[in-house]
Amino acid sequence: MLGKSKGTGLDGSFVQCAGCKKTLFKREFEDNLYVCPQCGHHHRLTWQQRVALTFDDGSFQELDSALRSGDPLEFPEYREKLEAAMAKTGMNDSVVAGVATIDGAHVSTAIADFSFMGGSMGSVAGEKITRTLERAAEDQKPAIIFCASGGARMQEGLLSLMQMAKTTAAVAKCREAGAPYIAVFTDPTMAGVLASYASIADVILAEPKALVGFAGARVSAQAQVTKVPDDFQKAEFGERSGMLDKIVERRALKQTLSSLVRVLGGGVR
Amino acid sequence: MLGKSKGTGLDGSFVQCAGCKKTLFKREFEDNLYVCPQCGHHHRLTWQQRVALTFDDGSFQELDSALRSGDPLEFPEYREKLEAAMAKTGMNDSVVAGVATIDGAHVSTAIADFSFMGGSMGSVAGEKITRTLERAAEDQKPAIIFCASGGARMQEGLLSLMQMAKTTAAVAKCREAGAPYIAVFTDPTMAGVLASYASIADVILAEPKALVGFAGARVSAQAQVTKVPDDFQKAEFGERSGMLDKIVERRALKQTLSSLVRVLGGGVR
Amino acid sequence: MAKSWKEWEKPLLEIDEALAKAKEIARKSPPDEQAAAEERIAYYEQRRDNIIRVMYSRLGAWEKVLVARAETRPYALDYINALCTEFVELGGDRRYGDDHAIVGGTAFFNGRPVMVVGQQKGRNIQERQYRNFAMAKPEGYRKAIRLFEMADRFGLPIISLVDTPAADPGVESESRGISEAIAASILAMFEVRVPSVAVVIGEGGSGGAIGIAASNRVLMLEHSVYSVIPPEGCAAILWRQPSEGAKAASALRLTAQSALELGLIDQILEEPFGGAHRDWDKATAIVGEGISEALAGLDGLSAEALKEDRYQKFRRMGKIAES
Amino acid sequence: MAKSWKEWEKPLLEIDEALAKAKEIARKSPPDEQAAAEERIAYYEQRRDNIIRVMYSRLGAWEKVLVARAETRPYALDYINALCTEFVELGGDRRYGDDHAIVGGTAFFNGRPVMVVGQQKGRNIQERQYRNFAMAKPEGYRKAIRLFEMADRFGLPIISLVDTPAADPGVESESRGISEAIAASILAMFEVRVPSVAVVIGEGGSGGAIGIAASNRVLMLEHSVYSVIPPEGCAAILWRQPSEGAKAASALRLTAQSALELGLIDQILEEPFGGAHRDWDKATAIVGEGISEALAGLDGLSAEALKEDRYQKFRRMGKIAES
Ligand SMILES: [Zn+2]
Ligand SMILES: [Zn+2]
Repeated sequence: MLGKSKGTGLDGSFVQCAGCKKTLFKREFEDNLYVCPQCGHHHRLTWQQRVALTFDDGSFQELDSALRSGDPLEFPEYREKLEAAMAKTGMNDSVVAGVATIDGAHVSTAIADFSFMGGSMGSVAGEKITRTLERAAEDQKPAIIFCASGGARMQEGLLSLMQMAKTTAAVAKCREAGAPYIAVFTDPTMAGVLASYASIADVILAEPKALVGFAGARVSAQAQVTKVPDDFQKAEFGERSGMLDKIVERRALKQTLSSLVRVLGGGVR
Repeated sequence: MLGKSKGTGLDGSFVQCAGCKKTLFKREFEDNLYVCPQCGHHHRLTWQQRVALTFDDGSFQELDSALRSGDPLEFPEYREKLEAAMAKTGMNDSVVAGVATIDGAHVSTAIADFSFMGGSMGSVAGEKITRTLERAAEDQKPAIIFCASGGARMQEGLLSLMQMAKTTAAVAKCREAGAPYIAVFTDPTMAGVLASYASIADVILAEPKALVGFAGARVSAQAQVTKVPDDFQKAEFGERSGMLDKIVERRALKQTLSSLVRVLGGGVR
Repeated sequence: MAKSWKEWEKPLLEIDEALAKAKEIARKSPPDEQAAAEERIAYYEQRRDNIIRVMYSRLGAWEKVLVARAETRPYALDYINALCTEFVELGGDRRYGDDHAIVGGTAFFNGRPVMVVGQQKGRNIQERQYRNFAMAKPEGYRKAIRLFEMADRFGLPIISLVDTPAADPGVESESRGISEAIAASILAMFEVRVPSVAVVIGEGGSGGAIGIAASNRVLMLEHSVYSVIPPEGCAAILWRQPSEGAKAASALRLTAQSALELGLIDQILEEPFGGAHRDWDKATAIVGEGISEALAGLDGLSAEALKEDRYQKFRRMGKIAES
Repeated sequence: MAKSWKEWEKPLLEIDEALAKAKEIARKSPPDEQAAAEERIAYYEQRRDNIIRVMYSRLGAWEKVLVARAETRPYALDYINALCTEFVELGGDRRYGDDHAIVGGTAFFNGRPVMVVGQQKGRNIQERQYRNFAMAKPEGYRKAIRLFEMADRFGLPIISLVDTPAADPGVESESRGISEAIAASILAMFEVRVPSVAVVIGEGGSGGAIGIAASNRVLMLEHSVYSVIPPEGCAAILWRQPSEGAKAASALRLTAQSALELGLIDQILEEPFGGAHRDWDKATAIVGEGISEALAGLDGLSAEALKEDRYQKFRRMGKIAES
């Protein structure tokens, strides 16, 4: 998450970078969009921060906020974990969906927040992603989805796995409707999310050094004796492997999204 | 080409295998579909032999046989080479097109014959391939094309290059019409032919050890220091690389083609 | 609770052995001892059936996992060979390679042209390596996509046979985009305009399984399993003990029965007495019938209706409360 | 006959140098010598223009090859940067890698959203290696396909900038299916429902070029070339002497003028005086205008009409006699 506030005499005016561990001025850190001015580490954002950095002021309208999980399997400790996550984040689940404008252009959007149970996808996250893509398809406007997830949510078992199919089906709807779909891989974008709606966006952007992969790094390494590249499962590795379009620094992200939204949404069919 | 007749007292009753160089009984060799019983070498076939081995007896009807090249660039020695090839093969160009039946099923077909200027594709070959695919599209029947070519025909310059686009466009027509297109890579299937209509067939079969590649082996080796696999640019290499569906021995080819024609041509749309 | 298939199946194997011996004795016995020998055989057969009845009537989630993974079960190619004629295996992704963990091709099923795709396990060490334990790499899913698109082009119903522990998680798979390949394969399954039926015949292992199972109808064999994560992996994450697989299996509700209750599959195909592995002929026939009926139920639907059926089917999946 | 660009361009470079010196002298001359200095400059400029006129008025096929390959010519990205705004470069084939020999992305061209794809050469050793001499590998064509399909999905006209000696002929390219990639790229270009314009800005090298040039309109810069085989390769095959490239170039008729005569391209874009490399601003403006006009000519055509236009255009290509 964010660089931790460091208890100093200046009551929270310093934070520590999660990358280089250096102490930073909080104000400077925030002005730099939560990117470490020393090492460039892109810190994870809450969904509210992401909205503020991406969309026109006040344009974001949340939708589907009432959806919450029903613990369908009565999975051990799931209810407790959900309640703790809700209390901690003030969210009902790991994804927030809505509509907004970016440089005046209307988009349907969803933002995953890693701080809610590792951004994991269960029935609720899957439903919100699906509705986000359906809204884009219906209104023929671009969808922008910010990914941040450890993968499918174990605690909803096969229901979570089926969210992979459901969200992918919604991507098919977008394609059929000619609605552009842009995914942004933020740290981390993994497993069941990566292996479904995330990887088949029309355009995929990623934040620098975001973790992007299918299997836990431990599993991958165990599975093979192959030498593992230094940046294995980083956005840079994904870019080199042809799996995404472009790594974009946070400061350039809004402008890039804005261009894409206007170009992809501006064609003649 | 075929194993050479060996001048013996038995007037041509022996041939020499082009693979293992062993002397074979001509009768046995022919009964074995021109495959060496010793080493399995699949000898090149004339188009007439291919027709005889593939289609129902007497079902092949040649079309477009009058097309011939006009030496549009007045390329040095081209006219002489064409005339020599015609005299040698009795063909007007490197591809013979027509319609036939296989186990009773109607197909549009083209057969390239390497003995005519190395099976090279100029305006005439390109036109015949295009018409073969157009006939398949129009009549909604499967197309079967036997490839055997060193590539585009240099002596027609850019006109030959454009045959790559033209024949590929015809494949697009087939796809749009829902007509199945099966290619058979025979020895050799190279360069401009491989990089156009040949590689994008719905199903690609190949004869064992057929040479299949983009660049002359010399060029490829020069271009990189990578270790070259032993079967580089052989059908087996292509199969391992995922570029074709199946290597089929000549004795099983008709049955495989027949199954494919009936399955792919028998769906409900 | 049995840890392994071997341990769990032991009583049954013992009685099988005793039965085989009894039969051997009967074969060698003089005519006047035949009646007694036959009696002994009948006794063992009855005992065996009793044991089977007991074992299989109370299969827990973990035992289902063991049965689903049993090496004696029919695998994808066994079903294909039993149910299809003129199977022409097609290979290659036209990009990088041919993956032997996924097999596929055209065939006639009940005389009807179809496209079959299945995950294929191996029965011995060589085969298992050749098949990579049915863990497909990107090129496997890309081959599947190619076949799905071909089926779409020529109006062939698609039959998927699902049997994989998971997609291949190795470094090479990662570098060639295993995630993209799975997602694209699911996408292709939603885009085809032909009917599709998937049967989970053994292990339905998470993303690796759904990659070829986004079908109009999804059937599961009675003792097959379908899970978002291997139970051992779940246990390792939750309780830091892969050995707690049984506990995780039960928590994950990975049985066919749970999947049906949750509305995630259409039908359970009852296995022969003692499981598919004890009677391949019956097992393949049952699967054949299941596919037949499922396809019959889709007959006459237009391309658009088939797509919409598939969309709505998966669209409904999920359990949500509103606050 | 000049063997190389350097040798051929030598007289021009000498006069350029003399001219530069004259200007330097003028800069340093006292006011009363200015008139003489200016006169000298004018003299050299006139001489230079005469030389250019002589050299460029009788460019043989081989000299065209030299000019088309000149390292001082604007390359694809130079045109993109000059002609487009908000270019967002998109990368990756979603299969294996990202190929820097082909660049592409979305942009606004004359304020209109477009997709641009081009083969990109490098200007120094590092760049040339990074760009692999603009010889694309399979992943380059597969990236192009992805962008073509995206353009199709969103109704963006496709602009191709062709400038490659050939597709990459290496062992790795072969193993990942360079032939398939080229063919599939051509196929994709025929399947898109949007207008497409290709401009050969330098070398149109055989399959490598046509892989991104199966467009509704194909334009060639005046001194660019387009050939089924590099002239050196042709000479090596026909006369076993790569050095006979000039002879082969002439036999192959690889100039823009021949291509137009043979009905294989739509238009020649006249280059600035002395060639595109002597005036990038004018060169890029000319190419921009050419593209603009070509796109304008396709405006209002329906998706079907655009596809049919493309089909018929290439369908006609070929010279055939009937016996
Ligand atoms: Zn830092
Ligand atoms: Zn031999």
